[in-house]
Amino acid sequence: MSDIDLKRILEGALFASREPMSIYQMKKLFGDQKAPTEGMLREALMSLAEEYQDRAVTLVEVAGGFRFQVIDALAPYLLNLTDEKPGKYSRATLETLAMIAYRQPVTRGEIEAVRGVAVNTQIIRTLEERGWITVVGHKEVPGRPALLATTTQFLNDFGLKSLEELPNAEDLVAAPADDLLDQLDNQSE
Amino acid sequence: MSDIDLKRILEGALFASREPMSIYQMKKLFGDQKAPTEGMLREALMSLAEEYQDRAVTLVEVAGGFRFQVIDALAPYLLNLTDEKPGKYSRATLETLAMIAYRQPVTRGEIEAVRGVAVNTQIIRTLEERGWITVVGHKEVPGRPALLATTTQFLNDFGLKSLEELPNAEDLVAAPADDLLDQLDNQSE
Amino acid sequence: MITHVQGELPLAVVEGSPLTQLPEDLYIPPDALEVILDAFEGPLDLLLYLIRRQNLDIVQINVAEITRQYMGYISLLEAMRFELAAEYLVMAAMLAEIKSRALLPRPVGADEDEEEDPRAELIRRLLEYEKVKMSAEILDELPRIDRDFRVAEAQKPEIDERTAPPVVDLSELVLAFGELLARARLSSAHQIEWEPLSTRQRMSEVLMKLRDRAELTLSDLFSADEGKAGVVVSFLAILELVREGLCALIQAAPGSQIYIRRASQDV
Repeated sequence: MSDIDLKRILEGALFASREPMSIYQMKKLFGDQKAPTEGMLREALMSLAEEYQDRAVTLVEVAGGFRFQVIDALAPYLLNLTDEKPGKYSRATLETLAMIAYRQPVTRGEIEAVRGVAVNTQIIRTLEERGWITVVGHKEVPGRPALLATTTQFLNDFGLKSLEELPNAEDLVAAPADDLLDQLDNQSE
Repeated sequence: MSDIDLKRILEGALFASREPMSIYQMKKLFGDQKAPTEGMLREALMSLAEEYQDRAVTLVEVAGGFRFQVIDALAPYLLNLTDEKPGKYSRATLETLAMIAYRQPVTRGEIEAVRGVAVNTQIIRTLEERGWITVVGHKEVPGRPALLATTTQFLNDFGLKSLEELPNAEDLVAAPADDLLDQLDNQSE
Repeated sequence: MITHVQGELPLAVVEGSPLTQLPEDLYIPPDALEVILDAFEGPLDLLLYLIRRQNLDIVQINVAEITRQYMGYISLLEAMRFELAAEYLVMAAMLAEIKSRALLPRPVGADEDEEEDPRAELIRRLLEYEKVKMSAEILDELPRIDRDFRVAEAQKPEIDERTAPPVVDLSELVLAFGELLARARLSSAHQIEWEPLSTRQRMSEVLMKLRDRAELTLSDLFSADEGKAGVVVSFLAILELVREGLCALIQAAPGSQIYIRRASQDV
């Protein structure tokens, strides 16, 4: 290990990996040799992040660990390279994903109750195949419906460290809700 | 283009691209804007290569163009990351491969139409990397989608002399009870 | 209690003045049914649209008119996507119930807290749905991998991979395709006829040859040692490629050499 320094090893490993790298995996890099401590790793990562401050790639931390990603400012250029447009999801798919992300663990029936329409099996399958949702158990009610939750990959793909980082939609709707209930009250007096 | 300099754009694009990037593709990055000349590009690449001289990745020129490559000295560390037990392909991957084998040449959109679910880019990439499928052309419809077909290696790996030796899957459609339930489930949507 | 229960009920109160006719852009002709079903995620979504975008006051909504409109669609819906219609109908019934309750005088002395106002339930549902709708918009705006940002990757050095790639048995592949067919057959209204495999394979082969060379003579594609069957397969493959717009046949003059080329040259 001594001939290449820790920072360089991490740099190479991060660029070699498509998935975010966890601290656990970073330790694994050293095999049977004495692995660096988490503290040493984090210090090296910090210093590495600094080195890349003004570059076209940046070191970020997401739920699954650390990864290098290309800075957002380059997105318009990269878009010129492909004929294929990045996948767009239907509103039904996004609403289903939102229900699962914000209310997890949740059953399909619960999603349907809130959305007021049936949830297509294909929507669930699309989200499962995308690796964003998974069945985490079954609800102990008749029919034992599957309980759906989001995955670490969902967080990774949306650049989040944890579910708490999801922007809060509740705050946005609070005001109109009060309005309506007020009106209702006034009417029935 | 002026706000991000040429070198940074190339740096980001090279890291974003999984294949080596040709000069032609680098010009394509600029879309409708005035693209830099080959001379300008090569000069920027040279300067970029210098910046990466003492890093864990280096900029190299290969047959298909330029790419960043993790230095060989890191190979022993990366080897420690690999698992020993072989994985399994997902149902989505198998279905995609089956569609390509039986319906080739076929576009991703056509696969999606039959499967009823979006085909993840990762699935196509996995099958390409495995050497089982390849792009044989582009369909002359808007978006010019790639036409996918199986390779000779696919036939070899599955012990087939030709595609005609693929068993007739239609016979299987008169299927067991499980499938039937699945089918009913799908139909009621 | 609601006082203005009879006669010309305003559809909406827009900035204080009552509106008794639906704005033109709001009226949905029955033949636009498909458009509604596509544009709205369901009855809650449609109601939300009416309330939020058109300033309809949910408390004064003309339930009778809305219900009448809904009913008009039923016959059309029957012919199309009935599952969706049912959801719209449930909503219509709920609106009708709210309306009827408003018309009935409340029994004197009834405990107001005992009986929940059905409008409160509807509003609760609408607001809950609106939250989900906004959450979905928020999610869609979050930077997403491969759409808004890319992972930075570099080529790995050559490693003797210790991991063997997954092994797939031929039977697994055939089974996967069988299931796929069964599913597709039941979910799609139309049945597509496919060419036999030999033709599909030959189509791929022709395209593969054209990947290296822009143009081939037709005779390059026929081989004597394949016999008559081989020639027929090649011929069918070429016809299919031309039909699907993947290749073009070119002949300078009658009787002269026929060339086959990719439909487009810039690949």
